[in-house]
Amino acid sequence: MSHDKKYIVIWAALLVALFVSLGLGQFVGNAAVVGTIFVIAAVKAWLVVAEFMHLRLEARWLQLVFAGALAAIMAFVIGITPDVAHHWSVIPPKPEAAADAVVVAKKPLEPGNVERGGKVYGTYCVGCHAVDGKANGGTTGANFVDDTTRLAKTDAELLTSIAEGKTGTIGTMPPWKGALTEQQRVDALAYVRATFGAK
Amino acid sequence: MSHAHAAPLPEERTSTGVATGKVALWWFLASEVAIFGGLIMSYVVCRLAHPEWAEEAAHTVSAAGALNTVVLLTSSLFAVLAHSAATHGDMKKASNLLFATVGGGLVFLCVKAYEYHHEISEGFTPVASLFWGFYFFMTGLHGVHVVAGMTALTWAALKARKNEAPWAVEYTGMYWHLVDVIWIFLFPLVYLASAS
Amino acid sequence: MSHDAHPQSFISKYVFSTDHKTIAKQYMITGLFMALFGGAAASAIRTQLAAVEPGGTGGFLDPQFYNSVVTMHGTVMVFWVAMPVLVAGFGNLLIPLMVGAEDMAFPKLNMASYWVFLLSTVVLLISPLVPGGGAAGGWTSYPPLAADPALSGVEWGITLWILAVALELVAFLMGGINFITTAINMRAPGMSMWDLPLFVWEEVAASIVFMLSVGPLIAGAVMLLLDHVAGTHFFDPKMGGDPVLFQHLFWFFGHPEVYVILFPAFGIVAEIITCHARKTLFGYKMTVWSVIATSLLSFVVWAHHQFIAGIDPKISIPFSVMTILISVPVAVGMFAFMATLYKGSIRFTSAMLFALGFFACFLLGGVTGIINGTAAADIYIHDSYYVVAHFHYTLYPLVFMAGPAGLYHWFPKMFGRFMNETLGKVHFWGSMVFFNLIFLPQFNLGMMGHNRRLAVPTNYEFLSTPEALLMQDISTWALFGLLAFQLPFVWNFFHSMFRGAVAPANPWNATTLEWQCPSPPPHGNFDTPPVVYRGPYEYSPEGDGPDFIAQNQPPEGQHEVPQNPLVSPHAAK
Amino acid sequence: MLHYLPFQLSSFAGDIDQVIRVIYYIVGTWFVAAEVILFWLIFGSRSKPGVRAAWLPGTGRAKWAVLAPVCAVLACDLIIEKASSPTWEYVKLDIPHPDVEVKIEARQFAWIFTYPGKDGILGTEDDLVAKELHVPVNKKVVFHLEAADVLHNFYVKDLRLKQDAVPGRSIKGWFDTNTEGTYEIACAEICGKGHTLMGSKLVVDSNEAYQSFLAAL
Repeated sequence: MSHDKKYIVIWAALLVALFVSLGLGQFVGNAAVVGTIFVIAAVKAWLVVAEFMHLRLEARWLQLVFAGALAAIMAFVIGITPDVAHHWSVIPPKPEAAADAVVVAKKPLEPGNVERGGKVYGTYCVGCHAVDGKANGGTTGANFVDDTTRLAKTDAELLTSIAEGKTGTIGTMPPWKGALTEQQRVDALAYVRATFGAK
Repeated sequence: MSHAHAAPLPEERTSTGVATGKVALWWFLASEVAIFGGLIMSYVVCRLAHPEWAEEAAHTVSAAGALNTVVLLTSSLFAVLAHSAATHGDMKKASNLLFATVGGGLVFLCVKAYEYHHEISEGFTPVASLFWGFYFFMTGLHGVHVVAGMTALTWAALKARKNEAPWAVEYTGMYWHLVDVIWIFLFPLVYLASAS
Repeated sequence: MSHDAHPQSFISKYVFSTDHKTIAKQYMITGLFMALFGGAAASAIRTQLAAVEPGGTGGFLDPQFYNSVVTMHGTVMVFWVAMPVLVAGFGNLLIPLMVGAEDMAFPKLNMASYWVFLLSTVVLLISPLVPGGGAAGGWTSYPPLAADPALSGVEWGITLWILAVALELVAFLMGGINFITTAINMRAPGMSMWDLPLFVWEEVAASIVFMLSVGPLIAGAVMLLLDHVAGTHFFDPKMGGDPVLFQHLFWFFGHPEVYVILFPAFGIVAEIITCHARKTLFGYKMTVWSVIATSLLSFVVWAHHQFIAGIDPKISIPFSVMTILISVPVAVGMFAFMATLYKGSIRFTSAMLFALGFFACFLLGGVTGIINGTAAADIYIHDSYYVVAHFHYTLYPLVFMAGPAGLYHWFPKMFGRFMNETLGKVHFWGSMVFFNLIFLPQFNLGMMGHNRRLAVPTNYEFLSTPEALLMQDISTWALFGLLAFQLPFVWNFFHSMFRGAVAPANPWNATTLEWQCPSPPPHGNFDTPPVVYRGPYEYSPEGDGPDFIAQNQPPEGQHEVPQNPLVSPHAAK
Repeated sequence: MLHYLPFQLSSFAGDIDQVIRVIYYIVGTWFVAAEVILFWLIFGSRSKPGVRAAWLPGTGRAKWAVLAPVCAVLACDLIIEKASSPTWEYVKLDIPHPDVEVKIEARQFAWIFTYPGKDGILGTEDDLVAKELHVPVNKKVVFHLEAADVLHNFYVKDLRLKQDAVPGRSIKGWFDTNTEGTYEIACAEICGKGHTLMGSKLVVDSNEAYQSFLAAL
């Protein structure tokens, strides 16, 4: 039963390696420690694959099969690390609420100003709702002119669908609270009511 | 034909001297390495991009992870002892050792279930953040493979008890070792690299 | 070996058969059936592009539906036509026959792979019928568009699409294990790895490349599915996820995938030109090494699909160099095939015509790829019609020229009957003319800056010029010509199955083992297990002996060598 | 095919066209040569009665009949790589000092351009927002390309500029212009329902027209 004794010895070695890396686990701060932990993990993995799975005794080309899979994954990680790991040119996701709070704190909310609203509409809303407010015949957005139910809704209701966005029958209205301040949204609504809807 | 112990092969025909079943199994293990490798490397790369995950990772129960490593290593030992028992023809002992391996898998799943319960009760669900998404997906997929390994081992143990398909002892054991190797890499990545 | 099969009911003989030849036919017929869907999607796209008028009017497809038709066209053609016909169809049919085995290493696993594939086909065909329409993010379905239903307006369509692709990948993993183990371990006695026909080498290389590269995509597809269904944030930029990570996961598989399609087509063409030019393959070992080199290189080039996709421009340089280098081993293969024709004695059967047509068109496909691989030129060329023309000049010859070439060549072996030669030539010349007419104008459209996947390109003035509209119209009329010339093939294929001229066992006087057994081969393939004495391409050897020597023909003055102990004992019963 | 290349508006448009032209001629000669040889082989080696094919296994030194042209392919590849990498660095890597800085934001089915306003710093309160991209002629413009929801692609054919906008990333790039006029901006990455409607205008003004445009914002 000499084989069995060898396996038990290997098993014990694996446990020792585990406790060593557990011990190292306390000061994960510096990279050297993390490096040694992964080297220990690699050694443990090799022990299991070579001894328990008898890869060491297999034909050479079978070892190549296993090595081939590892090589493919190494090629993958080397290829993506510079891009995804260092997150070239990433912008840290800034919390959206902050944008609103800054503006409101300064200026109290004025009633909707049609002239300023026209500029906001002309920049952000015209892409889908079009200059004439008909949204290319209602295909890319709500058609304010022909579909009178749209502007029949209350201001509060329309302001929430501008801020939070809405998924309707035609498609999805993106939420604008990140890009537009509350004042701009009120102005835009005032412009839309003034130019397209009956007051 | 292949090793000294020459257990009867599932396929009588082999041109390379290696049992066809074993060739197929090594290819299957290679594709498993590719799947788990892709997933673990995506996690590693995202981890390099988000150093702040160390705080989130601190909420994982390292002790449970270590215990699970011990459990899996021990059940791997049982699997390899079962294989060496089968090669010496003692199928009864091999079958018992295989059942012990399945027992190890059960213990692993129970510890895992406790861990999941503990984490989810604290509000760390897969949708909580990207780290938890990776954590639950990796350990969950590994858990699925543990269950698959346990069913295969149980089938092999029953066959071994009836002295049939002795090759199954070795092949299910090898699949179990791969599941153990994947856990050997998962443990430091998720549990250890966390104590900030 | 070929014991008279125990009486099988229709079901177990044709539907739940574990015979690799029947599974091959099932794969091929499912693939050709799905080609109808791919063709229909193509004609919808082309008709829309020809119907649009300047000013953005005239289009009859709603933009969202157009995007989903483009997505289905790409997905169906790559995963449900190219893979089943080239990899699984010919692979299942020929690998056991060419290595002299009675069946695949694991017949039940082989049958299971077809049934998982059929399930994936059904799931895919359902996906456009659900509310919200089919997936509409291109065949690559990048997140966040594919991950967030609110952004794409497609809920169930994308879920079913991802499931269908995942099932299809699992089916080909099962098939791949069978191909590799059969080719490596079930070879006839006396057949060393260097006696394998090139087709078997290419199929094994395709299966290995597929198996090792699909791992990350399976993980990526499940992550995308979880993002889409369960609300996790793997690729959600607002929660720190990274959409570019999915692009890497996809294209790490995406580029090796096109070599998985290229290898079987190269294998088919190699078998056909050697047989019909009566000449041995020029530089067999060199060509095998070029296949291995292409396989290795195919793992390190994937980011040339993402030069301007927002990745770090510094890593585009190594990928651009590797992409240009991969043209070298592929060039070795192509030049070796052309050198094989030199001083040959070419018989212009339909199969040979298609193989030569494949060369002529694939040359242009390969040559126009260099510009995409060069990072600087790709800035302008990326996602333009130039790229569309390039990959159609590579994929169309692989699937619709090497595929039919293989069908005309091995049809007598599959069904024991010839396909009609004159219809074959009509099909060849018609497809050849109209295929070129479709895609040559698209090179010019690409240079003009026409970008892909636009439902109504005439919304832009620079795409409403008379030249652009003329080229779109030529492309569309040529497509209808091409579809018309596929009819003779479809009729010829099904008609000849039952009424084609009866074919002998070795109609083309070929040397490889699959022609040394009756056609169609019985259940166990070979009456007596073949023993192999020489390499696969012994055509017109020196001296004035017979025109070819089969692989299993014993050398003169020596009768059959007694069984090699390695041969399966149960055969000796 | 090359005469379809559009007008060269930016300085690097000429360089990119030059790279395309170099590749076109090298690759074109290979293609024509290969086709001619292919058709010569087909026609020359057709089966003639009583003539038997030759036995050319292509082993030993005969391999060089294939390996020699392959080495020539490798040489051409290296020439192409040599010709194209400086252009890649010029366009993508060395971002010049900006005369004008602008933030380009792509969102589902519209382009939004933000100018730094009087304080000259982007992201401050006095930024000016426009629906069309106005730039002064002969000036270097550095843009920060962002996407609000899905992948988009900022594409101006006359500039030969095509750059994906990735949500979560702010990608820095540059271009300059040499002629006044209005040019079309298109989206070149599938971004959903309105992908085909996402056009906008790049207006190249003289300096005065540019200043008056900013003032009117």
